[in-house]
Amino acid sequence: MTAPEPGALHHPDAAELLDITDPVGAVELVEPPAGPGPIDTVERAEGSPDEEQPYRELGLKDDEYARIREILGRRPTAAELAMYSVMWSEHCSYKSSKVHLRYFGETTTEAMKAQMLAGIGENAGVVDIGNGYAVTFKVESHNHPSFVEPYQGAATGVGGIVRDILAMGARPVAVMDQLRFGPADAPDSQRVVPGIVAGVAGYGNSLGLPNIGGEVVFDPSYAGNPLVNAACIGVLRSADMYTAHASGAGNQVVLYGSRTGLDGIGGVSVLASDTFSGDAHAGGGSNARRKLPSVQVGDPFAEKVLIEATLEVFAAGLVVGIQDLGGAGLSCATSELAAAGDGGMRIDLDAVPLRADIMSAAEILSSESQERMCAVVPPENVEAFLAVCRKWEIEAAVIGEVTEGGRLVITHHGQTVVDVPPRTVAHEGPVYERPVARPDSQDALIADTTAGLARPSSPDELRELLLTMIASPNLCSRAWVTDQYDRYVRGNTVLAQPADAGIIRISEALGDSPATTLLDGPERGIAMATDCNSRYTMLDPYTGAQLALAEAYRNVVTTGAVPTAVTNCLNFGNPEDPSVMWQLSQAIHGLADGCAELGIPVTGGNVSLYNQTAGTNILPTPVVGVLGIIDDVRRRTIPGIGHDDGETLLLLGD
Amino acid sequence: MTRFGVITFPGTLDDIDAARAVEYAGATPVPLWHADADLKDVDAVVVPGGFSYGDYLRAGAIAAQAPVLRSVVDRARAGMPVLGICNGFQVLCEAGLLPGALLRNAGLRFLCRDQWLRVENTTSTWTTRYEPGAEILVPMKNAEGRFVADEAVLDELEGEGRVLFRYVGDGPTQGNPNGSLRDIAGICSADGRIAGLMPHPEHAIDPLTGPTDDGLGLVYSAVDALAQTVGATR
Amino acid sequence: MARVAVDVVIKSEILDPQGKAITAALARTGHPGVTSVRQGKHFDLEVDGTVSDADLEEIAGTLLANPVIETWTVTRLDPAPSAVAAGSAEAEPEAAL
Amino acid sequence: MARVAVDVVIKSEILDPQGKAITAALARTGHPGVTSVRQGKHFDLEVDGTVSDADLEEIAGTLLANPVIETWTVTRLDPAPSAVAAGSAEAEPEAAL
Ligand SMILES: Nc1ncnc2c1ncn2[C@@H]1O[C@H](COP(=O)(O)OP(=O)(O)O)[C@@H](O)[C@H]1O
Repeated sequence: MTAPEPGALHHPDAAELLDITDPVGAVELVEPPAGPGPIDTVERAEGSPDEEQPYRELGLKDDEYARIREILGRRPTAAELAMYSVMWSEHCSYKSSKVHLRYFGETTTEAMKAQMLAGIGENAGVVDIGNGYAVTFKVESHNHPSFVEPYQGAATGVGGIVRDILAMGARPVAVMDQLRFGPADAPDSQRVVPGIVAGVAGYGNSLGLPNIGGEVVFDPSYAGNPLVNAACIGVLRSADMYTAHASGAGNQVVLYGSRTGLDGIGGVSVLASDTFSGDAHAGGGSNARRKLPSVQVGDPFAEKVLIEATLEVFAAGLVVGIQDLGGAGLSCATSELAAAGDGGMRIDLDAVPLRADIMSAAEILSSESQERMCAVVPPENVEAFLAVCRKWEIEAAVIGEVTEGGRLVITHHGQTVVDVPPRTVAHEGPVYERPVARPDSQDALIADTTAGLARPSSPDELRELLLTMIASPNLCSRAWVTDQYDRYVRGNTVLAQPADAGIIRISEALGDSPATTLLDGPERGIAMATDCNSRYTMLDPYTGAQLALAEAYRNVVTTGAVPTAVTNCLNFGNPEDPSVMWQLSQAIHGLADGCAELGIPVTGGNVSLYNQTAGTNILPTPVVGVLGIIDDVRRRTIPGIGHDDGETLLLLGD
Repeated sequence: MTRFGVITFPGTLDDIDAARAVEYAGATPVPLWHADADLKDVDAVVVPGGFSYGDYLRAGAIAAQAPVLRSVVDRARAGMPVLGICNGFQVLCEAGLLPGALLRNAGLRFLCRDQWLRVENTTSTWTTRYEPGAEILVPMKNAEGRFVADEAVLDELEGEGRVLFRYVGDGPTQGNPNGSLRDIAGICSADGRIAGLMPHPEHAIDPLTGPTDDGLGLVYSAVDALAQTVGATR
Repeated sequence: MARVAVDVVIKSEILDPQGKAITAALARTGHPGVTSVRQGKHFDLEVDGTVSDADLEEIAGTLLANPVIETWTVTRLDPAPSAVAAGSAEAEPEAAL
Repeated sequence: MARVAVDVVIKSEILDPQGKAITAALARTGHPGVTSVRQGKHFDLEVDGTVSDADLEEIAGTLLANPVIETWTVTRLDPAPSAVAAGSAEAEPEAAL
């Protein structure tokens, strides 16, 4: 790359300029000195069609890069390249799974949709639960970051899913976590397990979200690639549902929450780094910059105030829509908001409050700094919106507005660095029809049954076996984990560990006065359970996914709740391996067919691929979450036996 | 009706629980905002749990500097009852209203569990509803709940009957959960009006959502005490 | 702008479970020569000319440290940083902070 | 026995939420002259003669600090402590720790 942007640290004093400690409260930003090179503007891109661009390093294939040039009618600018590459990544575009995920839609009947207010495609599915209430819920993965930095990876995973739920206009009321680790006695587990559990705890507890359930499973296939799935449930009045969209020309775009820093932009640094290797002037600063860790540090306190402020602006009717910033940061938020709206959008990056002195447009757009949200606010409400932010001591800045016409136009230092049709970024990414093949080894795997295992033949051996089993990591008490999670906070947890499903009372969770619920009328609640046995799924992905669904369904039923909707988090290995694609497509079909059979819809989900270590894929792990409704939480079934004398134990089913 | 102020700092979590406990006990909760020095004519104040200002630096340290707390300190010194729960206890210690400090749990982890406590003093403003020696079961959940003070202070607290609650029961799931000196879970001021404890009585007001309703006794006790003094002054 | 370091440690008579855990971990991982570790906090402050030494003492003693349990030292780092050995493969020099 | 201080700070490009909160609190309580605070960890080690500087680097880089997000400095404090100003009404001298 030959056209560094001014933010790109080729300035002789780069090391000094890297002084990016965090001057909170220092609102005005120092204009970075213009470096020797020009900004890679749209105009410049038009004039330099042959400039080489590091698209392969950014994960784009040759034909994808060609497609971007075709869409734009020119080469993309560095900032556009950053946007497309991240939005067209597997994680954001679902390019490998999309063709299979369609099956969920195809199998969802009108009857199943009856209670669905929002489904697949929104930030999170929303289900009407009666009495004027609705519930939104979703599971998301944060697997790879949690291996690199277990505490922060897990913490920011919780933070991300909570913002997803918040963006729907819902108050987050509970979290759950589904964890998969390598063998409990593997050396690296001592780093990974405590760090991840403490991270889930540290973030969720600080937000005041009770943890009402989850899973902990150990298996060698997760060594080197632990799974950290986090779920969040939110409650809203059905009339108050919001979807994230930017409509109405003239409406203002407000970025609020934490400042934007150099977090999680490791990949994008290739846009700047090539020119500087060996640059004697750049010194340590340049080195530090080029080695940016792709780690983000969570600030749960910032998220807690962000939640309260966001609910306050929703309640006051000040916004058109709000989008959370997660992976892909502003690239994602701006393109998705604009794509979902009725016009275009203009964004001025100079207005974005930064945490680093110098950031290129590509870096600002790609930053994954946590605890940020983007709101679309009618001009007459901007002052009131900013006042709410001030009350909660949250920084906020108007960074652009909704425009007529269909373009997303982004300027930096007064020059246009992005000018794209937003849908092409957000929704028109590549779709792959990857090869799918049942592996030849599958038959041998299935043939290798438990028949050959030794059976206990005496009472002593039976006793020994039982003791071994209940002491094994996969069956022993989960208290070491669950004791680190606050299950009481906010006082609406009706069931949590050791119950098979968690239950939350919802009237008070939404802040309705306790006085109204002191009356002895029925109090509505929601139940949720998540499950997955990945060893079953390995043997038969279709049936395995159905078993996960059935288990979560039963776990909801046994609390006394009526299962109502389904979400999932599909954790699989390398999609370039046809047998992994077979597992994925089988699991999706199994889950969808199972849901059709049970008559409850899949309202959303998440796909995490490339979960592999040194060529070994993880066991296929389609975590399934079932949400249920209970009319009166006082009538929930408490787990265990022996609460009352004379109880009768019955076995149902076969 | 007796008015209990319930403070919300940025990062406070258990304020609605505290308010609910106040309502359950038949009194009126009054929200107080950290940045507002006005105590709105309340008769008592509850400083609830959570992670005020993220508990960054030290638990409770930043909240102890808030305008509302300056007012609480003044009124408390003049005799207003104050209860600090968990983070609220940490705040009261940081603000100098109660002696000692709360440090990282000896086990170095956040710990959430149902905890047995013995009520050691049933004459304070907040504990008259309990029988002497009563044992109560309430949730406990914190990462920095290890009570420490120097020996002289501990002796003074014991000597003056200012240890309100002590962790009891046998391990590993009961007993002292965090290494608190002398198993102390909660203490009070010399006049018994200012109290603080790490476990959460406000989460034990209804067996539907907590292990028991043992926690309501604290609010009822204060309501009783205030009924006398408020009745006398109004 | 001047740089100031404030180091806060828990008083020696108070149990420091983190320090103990680290000492034990070091012994296990082949460093028995480390006979004691105490963990405290380190603050890097940037202050302008209006902040006197007396201000710094007050800031340290009322906010950064809790005198009931902690002691502290305040060190002005400019002009000459006092560290005699600094290192980390990836670290920029401390002065770049 | 020698005394060693290890100071661990979060890399400058990574968010330090604690430092952020403290800076804001100082501004609110009348200390706007403190323009930035970064919070890290401070370790006081006691080591015997078997512990070399290379050992200390390893200890700092593998156990005391997390190289993914933190940098550190190792300072041998003996014979002369490097603090230029130390103080606290109640504090015993740092060397007593
Ligand atoms: N990671 C976790 N987070 C929160 N709760 C968990 C987690 N793992 C297990 N639990 C809870 O602990 C209890 C026991 O879990 P588990 O042994 O997996 O139950 P079961 O075998 O009955 O499905 C359940 O209530 C479950 O929700």
